[in-house]
Amino acid sequence: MKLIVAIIQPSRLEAVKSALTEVEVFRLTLMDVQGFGRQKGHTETFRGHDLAVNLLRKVRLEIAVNDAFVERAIQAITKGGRTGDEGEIGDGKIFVLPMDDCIRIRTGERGNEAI
Amino acid sequence: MKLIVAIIQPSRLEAVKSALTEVEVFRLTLMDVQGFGRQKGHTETFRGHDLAVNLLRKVRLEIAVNDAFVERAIQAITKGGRTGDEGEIGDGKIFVLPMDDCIRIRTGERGNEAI
Amino acid sequence: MKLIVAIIQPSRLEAVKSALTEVEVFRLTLMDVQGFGRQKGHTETFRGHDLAVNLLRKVRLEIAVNDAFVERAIQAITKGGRTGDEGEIGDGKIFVLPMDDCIRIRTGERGNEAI
Amino acid sequence: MKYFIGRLGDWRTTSLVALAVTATVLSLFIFPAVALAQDEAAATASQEQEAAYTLNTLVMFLCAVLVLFMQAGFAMLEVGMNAAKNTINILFKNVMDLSVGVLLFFFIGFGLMYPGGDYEGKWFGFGGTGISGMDMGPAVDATADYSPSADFLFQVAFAATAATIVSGAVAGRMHFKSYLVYSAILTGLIYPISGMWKWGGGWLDAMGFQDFAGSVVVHAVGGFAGLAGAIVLGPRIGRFVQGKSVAMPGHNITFAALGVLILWVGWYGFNPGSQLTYWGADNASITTYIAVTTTLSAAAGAVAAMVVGWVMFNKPDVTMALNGALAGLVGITANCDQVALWASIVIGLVSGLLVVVGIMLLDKLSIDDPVGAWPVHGLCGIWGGLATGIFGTAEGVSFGTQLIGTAVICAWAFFTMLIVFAILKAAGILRVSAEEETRGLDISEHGMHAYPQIQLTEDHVSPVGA
Amino acid sequence: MKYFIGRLGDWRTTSLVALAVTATVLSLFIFPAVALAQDEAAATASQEQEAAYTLNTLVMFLCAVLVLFMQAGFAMLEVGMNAAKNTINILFKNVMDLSVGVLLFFFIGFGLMYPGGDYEGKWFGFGGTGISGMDMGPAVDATADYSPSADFLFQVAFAATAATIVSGAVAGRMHFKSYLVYSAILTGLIYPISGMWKWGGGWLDAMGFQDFAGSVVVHAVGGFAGLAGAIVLGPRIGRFVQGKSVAMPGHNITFAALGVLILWVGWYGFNPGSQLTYWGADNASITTYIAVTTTLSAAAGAVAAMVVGWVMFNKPDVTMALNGALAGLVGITANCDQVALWASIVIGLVSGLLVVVGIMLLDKLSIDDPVGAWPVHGLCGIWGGLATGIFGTAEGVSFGTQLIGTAVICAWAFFTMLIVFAILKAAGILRVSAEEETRGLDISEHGMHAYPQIQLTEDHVSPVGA
Amino acid sequence: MKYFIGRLGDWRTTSLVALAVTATVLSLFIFPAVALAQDEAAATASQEQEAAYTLNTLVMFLCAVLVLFMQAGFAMLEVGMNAAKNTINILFKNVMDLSVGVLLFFFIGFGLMYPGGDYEGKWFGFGGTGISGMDMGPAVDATADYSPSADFLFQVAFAATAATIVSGAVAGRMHFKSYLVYSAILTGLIYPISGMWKWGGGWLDAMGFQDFAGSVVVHAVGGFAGLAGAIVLGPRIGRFVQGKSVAMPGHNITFAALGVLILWVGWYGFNPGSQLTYWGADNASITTYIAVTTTLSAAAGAVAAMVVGWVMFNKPDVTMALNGALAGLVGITANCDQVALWASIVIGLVSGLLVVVGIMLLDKLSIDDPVGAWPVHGLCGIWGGLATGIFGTAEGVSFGTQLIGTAVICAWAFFTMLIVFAILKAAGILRVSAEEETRGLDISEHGMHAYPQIQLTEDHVSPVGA
Ligand SMILES: Nc1ncnc2c1ncn2[C@@H]1O[C@H](COP(=O)(O)OP(=O)(O)O)[C@@H](O)[C@H]1O
Ligand SMILES: Nc1ncnc2c1ncn2[C@@H]1O[C@H](COP(=O)(O)OP(=O)(O)O)[C@@H](O)[C@H]1O
Ligand SMILES: Nc1ncnc2c1ncn2[C@@H]1O[C@H](COP(=O)(O)OP(=O)(O)O)[C@@H](O)[C@H]1O
Repeated sequence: MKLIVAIIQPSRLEAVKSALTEVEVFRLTLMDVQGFGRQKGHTETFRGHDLAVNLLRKVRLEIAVNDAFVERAIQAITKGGRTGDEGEIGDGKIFVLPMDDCIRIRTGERGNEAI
Repeated sequence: MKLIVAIIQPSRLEAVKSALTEVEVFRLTLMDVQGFGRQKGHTETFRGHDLAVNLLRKVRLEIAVNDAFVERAIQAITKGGRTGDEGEIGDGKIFVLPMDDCIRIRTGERGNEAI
Repeated sequence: MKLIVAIIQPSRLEAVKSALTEVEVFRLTLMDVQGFGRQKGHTETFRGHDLAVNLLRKVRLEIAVNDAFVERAIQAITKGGRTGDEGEIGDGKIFVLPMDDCIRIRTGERGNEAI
Repeated sequence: MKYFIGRLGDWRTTSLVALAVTATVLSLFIFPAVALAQDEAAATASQEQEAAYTLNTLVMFLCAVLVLFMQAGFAMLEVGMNAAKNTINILFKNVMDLSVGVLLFFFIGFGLMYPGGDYEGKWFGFGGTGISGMDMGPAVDATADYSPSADFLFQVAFAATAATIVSGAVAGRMHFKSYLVYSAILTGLIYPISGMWKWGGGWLDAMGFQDFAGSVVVHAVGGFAGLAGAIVLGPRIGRFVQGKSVAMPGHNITFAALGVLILWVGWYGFNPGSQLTYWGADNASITTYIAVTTTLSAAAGAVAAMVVGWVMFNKPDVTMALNGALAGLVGITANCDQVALWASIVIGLVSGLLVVVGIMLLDKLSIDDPVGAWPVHGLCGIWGGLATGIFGTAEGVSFGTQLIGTAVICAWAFFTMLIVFAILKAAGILRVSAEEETRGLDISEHGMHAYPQIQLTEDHVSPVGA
Repeated sequence: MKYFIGRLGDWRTTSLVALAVTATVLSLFIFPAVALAQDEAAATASQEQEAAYTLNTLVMFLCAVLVLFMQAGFAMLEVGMNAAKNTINILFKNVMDLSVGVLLFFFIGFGLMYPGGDYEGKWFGFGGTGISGMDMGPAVDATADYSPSADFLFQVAFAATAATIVSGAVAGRMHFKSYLVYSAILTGLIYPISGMWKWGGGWLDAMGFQDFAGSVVVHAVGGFAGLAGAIVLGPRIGRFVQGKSVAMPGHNITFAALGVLILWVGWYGFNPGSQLTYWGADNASITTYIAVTTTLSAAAGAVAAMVVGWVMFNKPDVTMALNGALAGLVGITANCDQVALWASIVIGLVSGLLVVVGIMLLDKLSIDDPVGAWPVHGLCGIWGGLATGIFGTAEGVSFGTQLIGTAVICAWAFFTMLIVFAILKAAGILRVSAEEETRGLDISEHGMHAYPQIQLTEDHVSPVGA
Repeated sequence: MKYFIGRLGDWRTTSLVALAVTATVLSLFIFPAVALAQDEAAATASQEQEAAYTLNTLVMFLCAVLVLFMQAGFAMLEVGMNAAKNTINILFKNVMDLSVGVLLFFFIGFGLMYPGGDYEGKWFGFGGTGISGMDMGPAVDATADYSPSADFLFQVAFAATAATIVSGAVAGRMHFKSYLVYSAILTGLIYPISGMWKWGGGWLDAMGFQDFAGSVVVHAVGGFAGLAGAIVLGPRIGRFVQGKSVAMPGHNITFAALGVLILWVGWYGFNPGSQLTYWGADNASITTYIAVTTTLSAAAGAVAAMVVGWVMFNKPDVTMALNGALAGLVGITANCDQVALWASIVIGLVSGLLVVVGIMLLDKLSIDDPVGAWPVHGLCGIWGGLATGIFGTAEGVSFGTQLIGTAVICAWAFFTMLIVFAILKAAGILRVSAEEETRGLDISEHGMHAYPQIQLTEDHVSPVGA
């Protein structure tokens, strides 16, 4: 079992969700985050002051998968997550973490079935 | 050391917190997230348009625990996290991740003591 | 590869970011979270009622690093994250998680180069 | 099948609205004739009368606009003092109080409240649908004090105010369709009937009961109707846990404060406008005197509530001060024309104290009134009625009469609305289900979020000790 | 180099504003002379005339203030009904509609709209820059009905209203500088020219066309200008997906509701104020009669739109009710002085129905009008013009004339603005880039967030079935 | 023990409020007698006098209501331009400026500011507590221009305005109780004393100093009092980092814009209302002329500030335009009755420029004035005073006198308040601790969040280069 953490562009969320659905990954948890990476931020102003906004809005997905699904999920996110054909700086990262166990709260099921 | 990640119903937060306190797990970090799973979303409207809201509000807990506490924490969350007696679809998941180290920023303590 | 998760005081964010930049850790993802730990909450009122606010605002950083960077990143966060000289209760924790893989969405690069 | 009945349920109540529409169509055939008949009757008036008529009419019109603006104030206050998940519902109720209120007061309420001279000293009368003596053309009777339309506008604004007070007391748990039914009954029947007793020249007026601008006739009616609603509905889930009162903070205090400032401003239409005739140095002078007593009482109410709150809760609480200002405004409403300036300050100070006491009293009684409608409008409405008997200087004012009038009107509003709410409850359409309430009325009743782009947290605060 | 041209582009358009400034300086040398010359001319008037002049002037002034307050209403409504990322832009546009509008109407518009008696029955005229017959000192002509300044203030408030209606229809995708150009053209040229046809004594007035307070002259002009803008601009990204209309919910319904309530209140300046002379029992009476028809129509509009929306979408939708109230207000604006009370209710009910139909029609046609400017102001503006022909009782009113006048003015606003927007489009400065639009105009055009401390979510809602 | 002293500290200051209450009780025995004595004195007046009295009184009343509405405008503007964590505190201060201000102006301020004819040309006088010549009954003197109550209401609204201006300048770091002390001193002493110099017939008035509606008497007093507060308090933490000015963006620009639009509308009470007598064609004409100069200046101010900001910062900044509109309003306030229309545009343009310069100047001087109270009210207040000397056409107006009067009043407000703030600082109750400031005054002073359901981010923006 792995926990896949993906940081993506907010504008690619719909595409990533569709791509994941295609490879039969139906469950995930997402949250709004702010990213700091190679992508340049922009400048904001307020009453004549410039403010550098280096933190950019990103969406973070968290997907628990069985080992068999890891590669397809990665492929799906990579496919759906690219801006344009080539992808753009700031399109984000996927982190794959080992996971020891998974429990479904409702039933108490554990392990692979619970995912 | 493990990092327990739990996705629960917002309405069960108080109950989960009480259950954790009973098993002497006092520290945790939580954040608002949105979940996509088996639970059905609902339909919203705006000026005569229907909007499907498939992303449902959940709360995500993150709890670092020593190995001895893993099972009780899981039991506590499972107990406190169920809606009604039987639990309902959408009550969420617990993910158990291995953790290599833990550091308390204030003191620089590491490992089990730091948790 | 490791995924470093750090829970810090919002007021220390700038200092932590500078310290990380000094050790050449330039990329990270952050999110607003609420923490429950040893630090005491405060009491709020509304129309004559007291409300205990035990959940305190924290910022959670998530930093994927190659093994060689783990220690310096921890040092940097510990240094930047302390309130005052001694640190204060509530300054937070760092969790180090093993990471199996990392993928850059734009290029599809994997492993250490992708971080 | 179930679905079909659900739809029917909806229909049974929306048909109420349909009824109003039908009434319109029927009246199509009644009005024009009346209007034409009166066309010729326009009497000629002296130049002074003409000037007085003009000025009275226009100032009353402007005051009515100020009173109508109070709808925005109530909406903001109630929205701000409640959870974000009920925002749409509260806004909708406020808009409909005004809209349904205008139509029902037009068709029924105005005729009930001002049935005309034949019903002097009576308990009940009906002067006909619509606005009698009203015409689109020239003034029907230029020797009158003001135009019937100005009068109607001013009165309908008051009716809508009475209705909208309740909205805050029943927030967060009442079915929208039931609220429409309530609102129609209040503006169409309950308010105009007791209003007639005093302002329509009915029995309370004959008895010598005094209520200048409606501490009792308007505010206490709204406040006690709201209390009835709050009692029959029961508290919101989580509001009282094991007998302990748990705060459910409002989601946007800026809106609440804006609402109070708008209400304060609108009150300058409410109280000074109630002078009704403004022409002549004496009238104009009294009109502005009323504005001053109103201001002093509001200010004193805010200061008193702040101080009392500060002493009791150890921190200055802005929601108390805001309620205190409103309390001062309600308290002075009945007597703003006839108390000395020092008395207006005292009335405000007492109002500010009373509102804090009232809020705590409801907590003790486990009655959940989310915006404090009863402490502000009900309790201080009573105080306004009685204060008239204490500080009033008008001829014939008596504490005894004030006591009777106040008690009777409060009881009328409370018990009739208790019955209305009880019937709605028995019909099973009063309160939403626990699940709907938890999700919020915005989604469960209207399928909409007020702030769809903001992730709102709700459950992260717990009462001390829990 | 590219950067330099970018800067130039900015300059080309901001220079428009510079032009206005230059015009000011030029006029420095024209005005004082005029003013001084008229100083002596002040005629002596009878006491009654004096009283009438005083009262008319002051009431018109107060009504103008109410109409100016509508700017706040439009700002709140439009902000609330759009995404948070375009908030600064919308607020800025509203403030500039008023500010640029005031200056341009002063320099050009007022002279075009009220060119004076010489142009009676004409298509076009210019009475000179500034306000003719206006002076800082005593009344120039006390036998007039009211002061020229009161007149200017009232008229400029109307012009700003017409301009600001468009703001909502083009929200979320138009360059700010292009908007300034549009706004200047509308208040400086388009609105005053067609306005002159009716209110300036032009050919439509001569023909007998009636539009009391501007259902057509103001609202339909704004509504159709907005429609032209919405068409030329095209819909916002994501608004129509594969021909299917996708809702883009407004970010703060509380602001939207506050806006509507402010507009409702402001309308009491708009309609009753348009009586222009209020002195005398007859005038005062009509003024308040207008206030009542206005109120009844607004209320009926809100109720009708709620009911229609409830039936069609199965849930009571507050945005429909809010639009319905506005629709009722627009529909009654042309005829509020001359329809029976029952007719005002019918006009409101039909308006409430029309606005829902209009919103759905635009969706069918894949035209994106974020706040429903056309359904409310355009469609109900037409309805107001025609309803005058149907229910109007004034002498000489005819359905045919109403049809012609309404059609001509709508066409004028639509086609002239279509050309203006097309030119801006051809110049490449009409619409922001897709990337800028996605990030929001606040950041891309103004480099600012309206709510910098709130993390806003935007993309987490999808149309049903997607 | 420490706790006990803490409580005492609270008490020492809240006891100030208690004092006011005591004063009330004392006055109970003074007022009624005075009132009764005057009861009989009501003189008979001619019909024309009667009409004038009526109209003047009622229009002044309506204008006072507009000025009071400005409190809502200030509250929204200041809240919107500050961090969310200080919202409750700002709202509370605004409500208390009004409430405490009303009471103190009633007890002390009004008597100080209008001590009566005996003090003509003087520096100081006291006409007694309360409102002299005021009565709840008929007009005391119908040959007067207007009722004493209308006068009081209008004046107290001005006093509250002066007080509330400071609130924005000291936002985010001042103890609430100290603010109450400040507010009481300003409305009770500082403002009325300098106000008496001009409007109470004091020495500046005798000298020929002109300030029609208070660019200097009201706005500059507020602006310079605010400057004194901002200096003594020092900047908010993080506002100047290593000598570099760091923006701290306001949390809700929609509220700020709403506030400015409300202020704009309220200004129609402030300036035209200051004509005080409106009866007669000449007065009415001037009243509306004032409304037009006010409008033109506001519009020009907004446009100028937008253009200047656009040129300097390369993006159109709405906060500049909003401040520009206010600047134009402040600049025209002193002279709105006596400048030509073109001059009013020039005054507005210069105001719009000045406000931008003023904001940058404070940044250079490392003075932290969160909402720009000094640039808007202080600097443009001076400009208004001087512009009267430049463009004014009234008899006897002189630049020299304007310079003296403006300088003296600004210095008076600045230095007296500097002392007051310094004393509060020495007493250790002026500024909250760094920790309290960082957490926000809402929690540390009031134990409440303004938006408890919203997770707010604060620290995620950094100055360029950092
Ligand atoms: N090492 C990292 N640790 C945590 N988050 C990262 C890391 N690298 C990138 N991210 C996240 O991914 C986002 C995109 O990264 P960026 O460097 O801008 O572009 P790219 O993904 O094309 O390399 C960042 O904004 C950040 O949220
Ligand atoms: N595989 C998964 N990965 C990440 N989050 C998940 C996963 N499965 C479930 N969740 C989270 O748990 C929530 C509840 O899951 P759901 O399938 O609706 O019900 P249940 O927990 O009863 O199976 C989801 O909304 C989502 O936030
Ligand atoms: N075991 C834990 N699991 C998850 N989060 C924790 C844990 N311990 C601490 N935290 C986070 O760190 C924050 C600070 O911890 P706290 O106990 O208050 O102070 P300290 O870090 O000085 O021990 C908490 O608010 C919480 O967000």
